[in-house]
Amino acid sequence: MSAIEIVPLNWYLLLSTVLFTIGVLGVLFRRNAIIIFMSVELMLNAVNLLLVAFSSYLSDSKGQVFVFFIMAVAAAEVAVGLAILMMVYRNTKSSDINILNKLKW
Amino acid sequence: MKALILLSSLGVITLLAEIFSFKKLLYPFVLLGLAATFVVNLFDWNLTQNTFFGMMQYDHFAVGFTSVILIIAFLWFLMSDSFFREETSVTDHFALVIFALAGTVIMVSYTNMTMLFLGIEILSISMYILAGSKKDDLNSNESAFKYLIMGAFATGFLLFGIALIYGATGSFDLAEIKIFITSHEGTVPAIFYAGVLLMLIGLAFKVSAAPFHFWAPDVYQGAPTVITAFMATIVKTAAFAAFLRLFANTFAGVTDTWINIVWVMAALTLLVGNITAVMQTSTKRMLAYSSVAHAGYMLLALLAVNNLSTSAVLFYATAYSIGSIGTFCILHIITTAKGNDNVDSFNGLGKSNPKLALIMTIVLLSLAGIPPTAGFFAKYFIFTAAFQSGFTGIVLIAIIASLIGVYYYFRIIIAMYFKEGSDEAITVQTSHKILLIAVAIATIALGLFPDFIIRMF
Amino acid sequence: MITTYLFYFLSFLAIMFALMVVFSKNPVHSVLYLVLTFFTIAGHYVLLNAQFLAAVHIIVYAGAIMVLFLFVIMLLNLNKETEPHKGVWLKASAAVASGLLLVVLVGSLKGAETIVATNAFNPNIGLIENLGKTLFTDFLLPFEVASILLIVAMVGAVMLGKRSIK
Amino acid sequence: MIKLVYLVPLLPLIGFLIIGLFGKKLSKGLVSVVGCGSVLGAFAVSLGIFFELTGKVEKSVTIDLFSWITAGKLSIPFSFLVDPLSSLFLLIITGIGFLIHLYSTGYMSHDEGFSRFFAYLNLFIFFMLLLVLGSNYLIMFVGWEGVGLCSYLLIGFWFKNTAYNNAAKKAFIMNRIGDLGFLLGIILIFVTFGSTSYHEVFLMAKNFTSGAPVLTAITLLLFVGAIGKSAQLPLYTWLPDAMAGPTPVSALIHAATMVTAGIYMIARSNILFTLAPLSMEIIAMVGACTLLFAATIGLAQNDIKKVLAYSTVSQLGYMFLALGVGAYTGAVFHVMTHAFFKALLFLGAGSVIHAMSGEQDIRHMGGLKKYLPITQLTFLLGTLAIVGFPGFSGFFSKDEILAHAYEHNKLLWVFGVLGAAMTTFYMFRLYFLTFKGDFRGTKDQLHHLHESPKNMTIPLMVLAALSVVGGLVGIPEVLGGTHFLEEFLKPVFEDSSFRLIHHLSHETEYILMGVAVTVMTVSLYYAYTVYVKNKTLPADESQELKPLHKLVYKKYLIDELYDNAITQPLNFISGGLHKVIDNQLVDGIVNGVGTVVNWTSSKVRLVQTGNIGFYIFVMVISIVLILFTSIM
Amino acid sequence: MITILLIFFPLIAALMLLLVKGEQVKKIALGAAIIEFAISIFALIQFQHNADVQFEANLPWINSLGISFHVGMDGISLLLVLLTTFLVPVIILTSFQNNYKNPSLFYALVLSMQMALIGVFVSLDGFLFYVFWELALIPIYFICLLWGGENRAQITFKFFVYTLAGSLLMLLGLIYLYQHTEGTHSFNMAALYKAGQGLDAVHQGYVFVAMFMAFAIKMPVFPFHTWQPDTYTVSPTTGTMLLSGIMLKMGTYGLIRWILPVVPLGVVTWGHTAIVLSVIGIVYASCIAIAQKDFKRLIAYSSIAHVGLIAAGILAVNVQGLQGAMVQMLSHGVNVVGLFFIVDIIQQRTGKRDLGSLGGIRNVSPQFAVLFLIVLLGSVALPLTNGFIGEFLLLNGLYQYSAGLTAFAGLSVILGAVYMLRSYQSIMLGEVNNVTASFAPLTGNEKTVLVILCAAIIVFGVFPKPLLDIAEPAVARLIEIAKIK
Repeated sequence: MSAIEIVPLNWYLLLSTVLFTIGVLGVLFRRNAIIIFMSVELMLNAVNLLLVAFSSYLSDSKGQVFVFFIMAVAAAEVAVGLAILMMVYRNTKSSDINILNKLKW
Repeated sequence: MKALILLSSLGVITLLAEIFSFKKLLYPFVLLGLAATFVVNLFDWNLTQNTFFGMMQYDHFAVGFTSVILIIAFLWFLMSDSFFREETSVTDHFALVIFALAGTVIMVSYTNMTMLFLGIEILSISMYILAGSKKDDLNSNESAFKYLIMGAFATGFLLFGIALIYGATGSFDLAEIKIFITSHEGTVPAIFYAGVLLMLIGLAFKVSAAPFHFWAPDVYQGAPTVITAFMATIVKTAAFAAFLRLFANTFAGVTDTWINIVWVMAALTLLVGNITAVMQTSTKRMLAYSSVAHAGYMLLALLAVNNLSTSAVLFYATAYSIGSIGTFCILHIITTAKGNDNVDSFNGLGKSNPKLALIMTIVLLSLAGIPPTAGFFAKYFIFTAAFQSGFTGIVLIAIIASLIGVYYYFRIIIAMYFKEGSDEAITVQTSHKILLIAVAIATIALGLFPDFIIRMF
Repeated sequence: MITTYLFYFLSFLAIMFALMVVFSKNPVHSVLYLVLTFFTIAGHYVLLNAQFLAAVHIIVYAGAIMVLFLFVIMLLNLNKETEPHKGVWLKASAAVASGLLLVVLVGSLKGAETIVATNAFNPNIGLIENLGKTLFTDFLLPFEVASILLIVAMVGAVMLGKRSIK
Repeated sequence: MIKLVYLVPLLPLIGFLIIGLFGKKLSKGLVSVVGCGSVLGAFAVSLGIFFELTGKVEKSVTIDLFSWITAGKLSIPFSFLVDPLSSLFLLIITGIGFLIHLYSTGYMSHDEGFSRFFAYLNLFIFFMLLLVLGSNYLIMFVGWEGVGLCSYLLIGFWFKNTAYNNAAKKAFIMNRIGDLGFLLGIILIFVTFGSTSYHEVFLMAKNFTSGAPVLTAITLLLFVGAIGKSAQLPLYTWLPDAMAGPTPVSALIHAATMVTAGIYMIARSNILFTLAPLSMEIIAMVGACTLLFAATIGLAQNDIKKVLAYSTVSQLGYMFLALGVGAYTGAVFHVMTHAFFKALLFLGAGSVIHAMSGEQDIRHMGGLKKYLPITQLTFLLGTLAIVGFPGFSGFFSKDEILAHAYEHNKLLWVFGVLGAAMTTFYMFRLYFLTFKGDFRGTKDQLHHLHESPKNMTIPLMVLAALSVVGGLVGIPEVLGGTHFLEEFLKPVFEDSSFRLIHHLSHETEYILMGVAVTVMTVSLYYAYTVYVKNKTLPADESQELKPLHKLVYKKYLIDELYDNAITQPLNFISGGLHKVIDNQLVDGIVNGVGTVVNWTSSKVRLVQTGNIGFYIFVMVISIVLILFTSIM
Repeated sequence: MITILLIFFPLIAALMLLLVKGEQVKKIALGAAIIEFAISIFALIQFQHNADVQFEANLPWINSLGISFHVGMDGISLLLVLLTTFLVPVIILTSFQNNYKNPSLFYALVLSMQMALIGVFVSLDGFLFYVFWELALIPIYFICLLWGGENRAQITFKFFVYTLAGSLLMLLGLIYLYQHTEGTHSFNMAALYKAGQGLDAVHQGYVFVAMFMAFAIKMPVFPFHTWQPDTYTVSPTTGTMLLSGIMLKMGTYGLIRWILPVVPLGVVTWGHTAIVLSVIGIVYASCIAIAQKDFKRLIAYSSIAHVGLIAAGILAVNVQGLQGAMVQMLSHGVNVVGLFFIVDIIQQRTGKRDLGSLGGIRNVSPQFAVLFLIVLLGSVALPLTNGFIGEFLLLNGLYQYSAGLTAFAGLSVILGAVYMLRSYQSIMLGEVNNVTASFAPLTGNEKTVLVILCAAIIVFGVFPKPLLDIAEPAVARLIEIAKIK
């Protein structure tokens, strides 16, 4: 008994779009690099949800497999990202994105 | 495929070098490996059948770009041995660069969104790291940081696009998508177009096309010069190959959705890139902007979706990469010698190091697109391609832009020959000499006999 | 019927928690809300017959990634006080921008109903064997390539993480 | 002999080359020998040609040397035309040329530019001969500009003096104005007739109806050239200034030969002019006005050479009047006689100046009769000749012109007679003030006074003789003579003859002569009373003159007028174009582009704020826009 | 074959020179230039007097784009090649007494410039033409940049970008034509002619504008001339001579070879505008020349005036006009080189160029005065000098197009005399002043050069026929092609 049979695909589309946008909002809204990072994760998850929805609607497993790769990438990105954050923090003692704007013009 | 396998194994071996401690031999070994890869890669020519589970295909396009990338990589290694000497974590650098190369190989040969995605990510992630590889240098940190955040953000859109396209077509495979487009003439669901646009945005970010270019100047300036060179040449080439593979081929059926946007992007990129470069004091940043501008030229070829565009982009990428490697190498030498990368640190180079100045002049002329250098033909092919598809307006813009381009490239030439500077000559190490001579010869040779690259396709 | 309600409920929670992630003052709270968001999304996966994926999702995200986040936040001991904030105007413009984005996205995402499922409905695609089959036949190459990705990440993280010897 | 015509210009050319290249090394004697010898040789050849021609039936011979310019159907040979007209001019040029060369050997003997002077003179002779010998308009033009060049060089011969250089420049440029007209005329001739050689042009011209606009255009353009070269209104002002050159130059170039090139040109193309009555009228009017205008100025001048200069302008006016009324023979006749007596007068003036050691102001002369007897005598003869004293050469030529003028248009005749009266007055004023009365110069000038050496006086005498008897070649049949010149020149002018029906009865002719003679005598007498009886002297610079007198004395301020109306505006315009239009506007636009680029760059780069938040914000906005366009 | 030799010999010589150091560089360069001249003379001897292209060579270059290394000479090309090969040794000789630093590079650049120029004149392939066209820009830019006068940097740069802008437009035009060649596209001249004439009037107009801009800037024609006086003034005299004596002819040659036959209708549509511009330029430049104090600058402007007349004569499209253009190109080359050399001599000795501070040189160096006078007469087009032949034919040709314009253009005959005589007077005549008092007599080299030039001026003024005969058939054929079908 799958939700996709009852709930129209559009709603999932809508839901993931909203989540995605909230992610974007987060990126725009906050200055803390870590929160921004989390918002990006949120965006990725929105995409995941969309993929899963599609895959089960099309009853095609490729979509879900793709989600695995996204997860892998997300994990990798987070690992590297946080490492970089740590490095920056080590030098600036801050995780504020606005601290770093020496490079401009 | 062979190239991919070789490269990944080469990367693993370099990692092992840490353990079995043959770091000393690593540098020549890697050069050897690259050479071997290059040779092996050529064997894939005309083996168009071998698609690996429809994931990647080694067609002429792929082989062509791979070989170009490998050549550039080889030159790049010649340029940046210092990068592998002074640092503590040598093997990591080797590994990252080589894996990045593996990523590029995937990007030029993918036939499936999954591979595209993975390729881009492998490349990007290693770039994030390498950009930040000067751990105590704030600029390096900043560039890595900016690159990372904006890159990740852009990836989100790319993925959203992929997802939508999957939703519409039920597949990640380029061939199938193409078939879907042709079969569903007119009944293609709207989300597919949305997907195409979102992917366009994602890729536009990777090739640093305006208005998604903002990361490029800062990141280029902050990153260590060698890494900047890597980004400006290899990364850009690979990104454009990926771009072309997807849009000039798979999405060629739905040009109406994206052509105008690319038109505007190209125009913006050309103007912003060139105009902003004019007033830069830091040569490195200036080159960063110029590389943005060059992306604009290559977008022209993408715009003209015709038989010429592939070879045009390939030639342009080659000419431009060779030129950039040359310039960055000299910039590297100057920066290490003079301590800063301002334009006036080139003053009097014409007197102190005439040969260096000469080569710099040649490559700058090539970047400015003046015959008989490779850069001229590169621009020529691009313009012809765009012209043939009837994009006269953008070609005119491009011409104006390239005139502005001449403006800032010649600032360096004038500085070298006209301004008075310190007269003591800078000593150039052998590997750099080899590299520079090779670059100069290649630039002139490609300028005089551009035919053999064109005939590849 | 129940599933519909469940869908509404989970969607509501997901959106709410997501918003909380963005708006809560304290980074730690944000992390926790994000974890909750992931749980709701996992719930959606279950609803969509992607049980295995749901499990993996919980393990990877809630189990690994978020812990990493939490760990870092603790390490840098970020909290309400240290938390930097943008000015009102910037926040407003951010809200407006994302609002617009939502509008255009929704606007451009019409026509999903025209999609026709080519192959007959099969509730078992989410099961481990199906996924495994696809992953290790069609997607073998990406699977291998992903390993490169992970090595890169690993090497990179280590390289950046360790203090350079001076 | 005619076959050897190329020798005529060649000899002076060789002379020029020898003197020009080796002048420094040669002795003055050798230089004078080469200089005079070459011209004498040319004269001999011309003489031979003249006699052979008189004997021949075929009156015009063309000698081709080589093909000069060819482009498409334009083909211009470098060839000479020997016919009565040209051979006559050959004689005048080489003959008088030789005499003046001879004279110069004495006159210039103390000048360090001796050899340069003779080089220039020979070059001038060469070009002048080219001018009259050419068988097509372009060769004529070559000579035409060539003599202009030589005139430039010789006027500015004493190149250290800025005033002289300016005079030279003025002469050249004013000639250039005329030359442009001439050149355009030649081009129009080519465009119309497809050729520039006299024979073909005149042959085809016959098919045109009288008064055809194209012919009027051509003739007017040619006439512009003549105005410039022969110093007619309004381009005459260079000639008086040209007196800056050494006196022999004034005699040769600015009296005898070069300035008459205009007359030669019109006489040469008489058929074209005859077919363009309008042009003829204009020429006649211009001539008449010039002769009167210049004469009035001559009345009040005190510089001996200036007086002669204005009289030259005036005499040239007579010639144009003659041409204008169709009396081509008369014009040529007057050219010849004028060449004799005006050369004589100038040389005489030269010998005076020589004796007065450079003094040219007649107010400081007087009573030179007893110091320079020969000069005085010859000068007197010359004066009588120019005023047209019965029996003297000037009488016949002027009378012929007046007669034709009368029959053509009474008004012109009146002009002519008035001019004659004035001529008489100022010439005798000049003569009396110079030779009569008692000496008004300084002491050392006084005891420095001496008669000029032989090589200067001989030419004077020869010329005097010529100016007395020179008229005999053209005694009108009213006076029971056979007009030899008219007969001789008939072949040249016969095509135009249909226009000159000679219907003056003998009575009228006698009356006209009578009038002329009486007028002449009256004004002679007046001059005598004024300057000999009651010894009035021209006012010197200090005292204030009556307005009219002053105006005339100041030459109607024409030079000032030109300066204010042309030179200064030209300079102003050039300066304006340079500073304002070129530097500010045209170049400003070009540089403006660069400035704009820099400015934009300096502004655009500020968009790159370095703030991640801003970057992402812009990205999102652009994404919104892109998706938005796709929805539309 | 001989054409290829002509092109590449200077290049090889230039590369050789780079290896040589020291004083003898000058002599070697001169030797090379003279050999080159000898080669061209040999070509002249071999040349048959007919319209078709000779010494043709057609090597494959970029087949995939229909670009080939196709060179050859007809009368027109041959004359310009001769001009180049004649002037370059002269120019090198003029540069003998001013010792440029780093001579080997200097002369290498000069010779490579020569190579590019010859290439431009003999190309029978549109693309090749363009490449040589651009190639010529680089050496001269560096000559001016490295050895020029004060604030040369931006002036030469302006020159570079300005001309580059023009040539890029030309490239557009060529590409456009290329894409209208039938079959597998090709840049072959004949093909381009066909393509161009196939277009309708409007598009021919576009091509005309694009190409004309390039040539107009190079010549330069008013109002695209503002780079020229500055550049001529600031660059070393050798560079100025190359620019004005030869490089400028690239523009006029381009007009003849790459506009008239390619877009006849374009000429009809736009020719009038172009001619009017040129004629305005003639008078405009002459007027400005009058206002100049700096003699070098004055010559620069006078050269604008002369070129304007050439352009007008060419665009009148008739035999007289074109023949006149051919002769005038050569004469102008000789005269202007002479004039600039005179400037150089004066500057060498007195260190001054402004007319105000000079004067009376004739007193101290009469020979110089005479030679100067002859060159000057050539440039004011006195009959029996080469300048006259060209000017007469050009005016003649222009007259057949429009009498009014000719009369207006003719004003330059007067104005030319005005500024030339004025400058001659204030430099040569009058009393010597402290600047010119110690004016040394001419050296052997200087005398040789000036005598050679003066000889050329007079000889070709008296016997222009040979030149005209060489060009005649080619010109006739060109007009045949350019006639509106």
